[in-house]
Amino acid sequence: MNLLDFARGAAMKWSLAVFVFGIFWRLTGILLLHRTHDYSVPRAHGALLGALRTIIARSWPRREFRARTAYGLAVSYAFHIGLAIVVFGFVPHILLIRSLTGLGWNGLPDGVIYFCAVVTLIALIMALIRRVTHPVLKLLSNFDDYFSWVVTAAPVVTGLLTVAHYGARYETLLALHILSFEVLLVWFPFGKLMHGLLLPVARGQTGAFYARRGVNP
Amino acid sequence: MAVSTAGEIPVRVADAEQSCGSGRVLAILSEVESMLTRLADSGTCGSIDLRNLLAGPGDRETLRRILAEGEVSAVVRALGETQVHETAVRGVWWVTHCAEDGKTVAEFIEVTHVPEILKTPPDDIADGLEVLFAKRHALDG
Amino acid sequence: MSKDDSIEVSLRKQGISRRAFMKFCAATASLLALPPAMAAVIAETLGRARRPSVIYLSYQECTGCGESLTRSFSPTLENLMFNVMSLDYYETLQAAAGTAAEAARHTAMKENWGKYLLVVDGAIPRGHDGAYCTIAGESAVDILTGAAKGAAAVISVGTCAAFGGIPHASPDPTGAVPVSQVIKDKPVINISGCPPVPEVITGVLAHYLTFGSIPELDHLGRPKVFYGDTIHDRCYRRPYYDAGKFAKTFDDEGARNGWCLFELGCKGPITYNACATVKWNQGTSYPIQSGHGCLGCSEPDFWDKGSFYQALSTGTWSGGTVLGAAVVAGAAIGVGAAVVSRRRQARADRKKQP
Amino acid sequence: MSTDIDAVHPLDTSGARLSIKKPVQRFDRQGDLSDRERTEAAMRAFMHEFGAVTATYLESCIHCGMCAEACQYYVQTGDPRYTPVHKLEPFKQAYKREAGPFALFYRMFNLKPRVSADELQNWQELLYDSCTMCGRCTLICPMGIDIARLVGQARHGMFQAGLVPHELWAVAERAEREGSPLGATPAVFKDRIAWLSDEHGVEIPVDRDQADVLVSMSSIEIMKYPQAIVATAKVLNALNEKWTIRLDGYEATNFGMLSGNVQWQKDLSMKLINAAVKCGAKLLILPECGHAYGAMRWDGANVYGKPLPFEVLHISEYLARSIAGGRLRVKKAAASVTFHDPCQISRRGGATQAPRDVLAALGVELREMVPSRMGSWCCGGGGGVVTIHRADDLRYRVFEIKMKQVDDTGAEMLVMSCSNCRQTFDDGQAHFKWDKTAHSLLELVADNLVQ
Repeated sequence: MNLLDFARGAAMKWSLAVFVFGIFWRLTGILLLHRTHDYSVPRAHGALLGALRTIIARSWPRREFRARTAYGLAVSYAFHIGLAIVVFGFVPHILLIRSLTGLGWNGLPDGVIYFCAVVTLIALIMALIRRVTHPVLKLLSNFDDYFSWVVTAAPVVTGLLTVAHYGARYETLLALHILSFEVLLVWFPFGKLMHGLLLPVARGQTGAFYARRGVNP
Repeated sequence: MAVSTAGEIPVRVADAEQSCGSGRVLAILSEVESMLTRLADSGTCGSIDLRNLLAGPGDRETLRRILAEGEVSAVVRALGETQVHETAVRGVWWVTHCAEDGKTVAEFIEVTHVPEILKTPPDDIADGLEVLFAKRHALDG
Repeated sequence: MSKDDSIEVSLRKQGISRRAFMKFCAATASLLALPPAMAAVIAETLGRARRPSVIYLSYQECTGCGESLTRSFSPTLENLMFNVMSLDYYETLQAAAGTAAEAARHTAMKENWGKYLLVVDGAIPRGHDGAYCTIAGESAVDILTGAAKGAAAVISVGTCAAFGGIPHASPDPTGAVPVSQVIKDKPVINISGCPPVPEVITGVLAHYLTFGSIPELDHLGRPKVFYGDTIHDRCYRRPYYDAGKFAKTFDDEGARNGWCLFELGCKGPITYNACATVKWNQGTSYPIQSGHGCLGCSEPDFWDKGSFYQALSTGTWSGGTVLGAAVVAGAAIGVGAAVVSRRRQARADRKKQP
Repeated sequence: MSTDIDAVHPLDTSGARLSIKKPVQRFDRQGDLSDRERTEAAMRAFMHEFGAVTATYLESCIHCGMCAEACQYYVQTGDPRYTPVHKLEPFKQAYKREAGPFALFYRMFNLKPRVSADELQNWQELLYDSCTMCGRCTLICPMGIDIARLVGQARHGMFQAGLVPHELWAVAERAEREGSPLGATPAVFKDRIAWLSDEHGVEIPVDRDQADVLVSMSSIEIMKYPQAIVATAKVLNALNEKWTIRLDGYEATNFGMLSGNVQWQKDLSMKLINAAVKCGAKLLILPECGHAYGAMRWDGANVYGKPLPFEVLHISEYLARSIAGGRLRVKKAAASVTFHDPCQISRRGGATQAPRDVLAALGVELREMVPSRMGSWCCGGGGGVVTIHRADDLRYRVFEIKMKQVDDTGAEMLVMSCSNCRQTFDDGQAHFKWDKTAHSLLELVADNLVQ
């Protein structure tokens, strides 16, 4: 069994297993903690609508915050969108998703993907530079932040090396690419990457909470 | 749709005009151009092996159409035919080695005054002398 | 035809002209991806070389490799190839049989000790002390070991000889192994493929004859000149891959338009072979050109790497139950964690009261 | 020895005047608990807060640092310690170690160490002096984390540990003991009402057995802005409401909540609720006080443990409703006005439009600050911060934002509907010798009633 067989076989199986295992562990562990009932008379009904509104609207900062957050936001958006395009637009990735979920769609031309991957990588590097230089981010950052950065950037780097056939033989690069993504899968539930799943919950509960108060946060 | 004979298999012949390999054709042409410059300047001959270059359907046809047929054509019969054509670009020759069953075994573009295979090798000239001597001897006899 | 004649003399005796020989050399140079100018060097060297003795052994194989070899070039050039060698033992082609055949092998080995080329196709069964394959009462392992002792080089033809191939595939009842696991003290050239491209076999032989050395090999012992690029790198359909145009089924519009077969499981990107450049049947076509994805037959264990029709970027495992179990286990531990936390909170609340 | 002192208090030679650099932030302690007892008490209180909602928030932070950009303390000082979510660090650490899904592993391998008394002490400044719980950070957080609410929860632990800024602790303790944080005891209040009633010739009903409307007041109004009591009476009398003030429940401020004592918060709220229940009030009017709105309008029922049997309105909401219903008529007041949104009423309370409707009825030209309403800047005095003397310098720095905002509108009059904001403005005005005076919306209405 060579590295690629391992990456496509046992490693994929177990990394996916750890991925779903961790997600369910963390989500149930959080969501089953106690809840209190709010007896106050709501100013407005439509908590669910408020939750949905905040889930969507919070993707964009309010006008008064835009100037001060523009740079950080642009960088984060760049790599988030870049990652989304690369992950969901590249045909080999779509095939993987289809093989796992049965859902498939048409991919984008490789030139677009390569461009996006390079932009993503640049944005990730800019985000890292910002994290190690900005006084606030320096203060807040811990192992999770840096390790999550590594496991996010690694598949992008190995993916680019793979399509460029640079540094090693293609099958080795492909194996490393798949393995690096599997490391991401394993880390996902246990670190900050989980924000991908916690985002709607956190935004939603704030949206619902303030919608009762007639506030649109 | 049931396909019962080979003729019903929906096959589409690749269109030379839309060949994906046109980039490769352009690359070959620029290589030929630099070789021809060298031939004109210093008399250095060059040749290009087309085996790995014309991979796409239609590439060969496109290249042939562009270079076009010139003034000279020759056929060498040795272990099958070898066809030698000067293209419309003078000094640029298209050499196709075929086996006895007509299949192509190698194909070159040669940039030269006369392709090597057309020239008679020294050993064969000696053979020629022997043959001529034998023929004249027979007539004399 | 004497074995002591140089190749050129022996060819002239067969009435092959100098031009014809040059043509053969040009074709060989082309095949080896050498610059066209090297044809003259090949002609010069081959002309003076002695015809080498070749001993060809077959074990767990299907003779597909032999069939392939005999279809290299066209019949005339192929003859030429065989004529520059002295094929002293090949069960499939030789007239001799039984003890006469074995005697021929022993004679050839003795006469050319240290100089002959040993060509092997098929895997070697090592299970039960090699009992699964014996010839004249001798096991394949023993014959191979003995023959290899006097060989200048060993060439494994086909994926079975090179990597174990189908005999080695799971569950491998005979303990089949590649030649390289039996012969450790001699250079072994692997010419993989199921079967290998015929011109690649003859090309490697020609290289050995011309240069007297084995060509540069990759980490799997394959000549880089033929196995240096992937099928994908050299595929004429590559532009469609780059443009994101894929056939989704074998008879859709994309398939008819000749789009990339990646989604249909083509293993071209991880398969190193010369199919896309040398092609098959005298350059007529190769699997992808004929509309079928590459199976990756020149790679080790290609038979055990999941479906031929499953895309390369997908997993090769089937573990729905493992994932299901992971969901249940994760949820159970999560519930447990929440229960423990709630209990600890209740305890803290009680302590807080007084 | 002297070198130690120099290290702790180095000379500041870079400022406009030579001085000693601000000493290491001091912290206050209540009681004589050991460090260990303090952390254990804090942990027990923290543990109580770790429900599913809080847990989701604490799990969601991605350390993006955006909340800093919404926080007046960071914006004005550039000190990263004032990053809102950083103020929650011990709280978060306690959560991860004690209640999160991986808590067992955090404890087993000590991945998150126990929160220490030192840490809690160091965080006192961050959780009290430099946070008004104004909720701007809640608005900016891309994960939607309600940071302001979490700060309120973290204060619960700080109180149990006896680590509250002394002045804030003292007013809270006084409120619990005397019923008012600022000495407005029932006796004092009664005297004031009698005097105001005489002075202004308004009838102020006290301790009616039955009333439709119970009016509550803020101690700040009683002691500093007694005109507010008169204004309230004028409005309610003009509306012919059957209303009362009750001496067994009049204090609307809740320093139990601000300081972080859950029991005191409940005690203070229950006084008001019981008084309203006793006189059968259908409506409880909250005075111009921001946190009182949060404490009663939104937390009241939860303290009570069931829905309140009466409606709760902020005075501005009551005015707006009365004007809209045509029951209250006001004269046009010709002036340009800018309105300061009290955070707890507007951004976190939802009563944002009511004061604007009132101002529209008064016919004034409303010149909004930029930003206003939801995105409005805090005055810097909320969350009990205005009581903390050592936080004055910091408070004045953030007040500069507010002054600039007000000046930029060019409005003739500055109006707000929170007496705590108002006293913060008054203090800032005195400190900066500023030319703007804060006015009460209620008093503006009372002064322009059509009789």
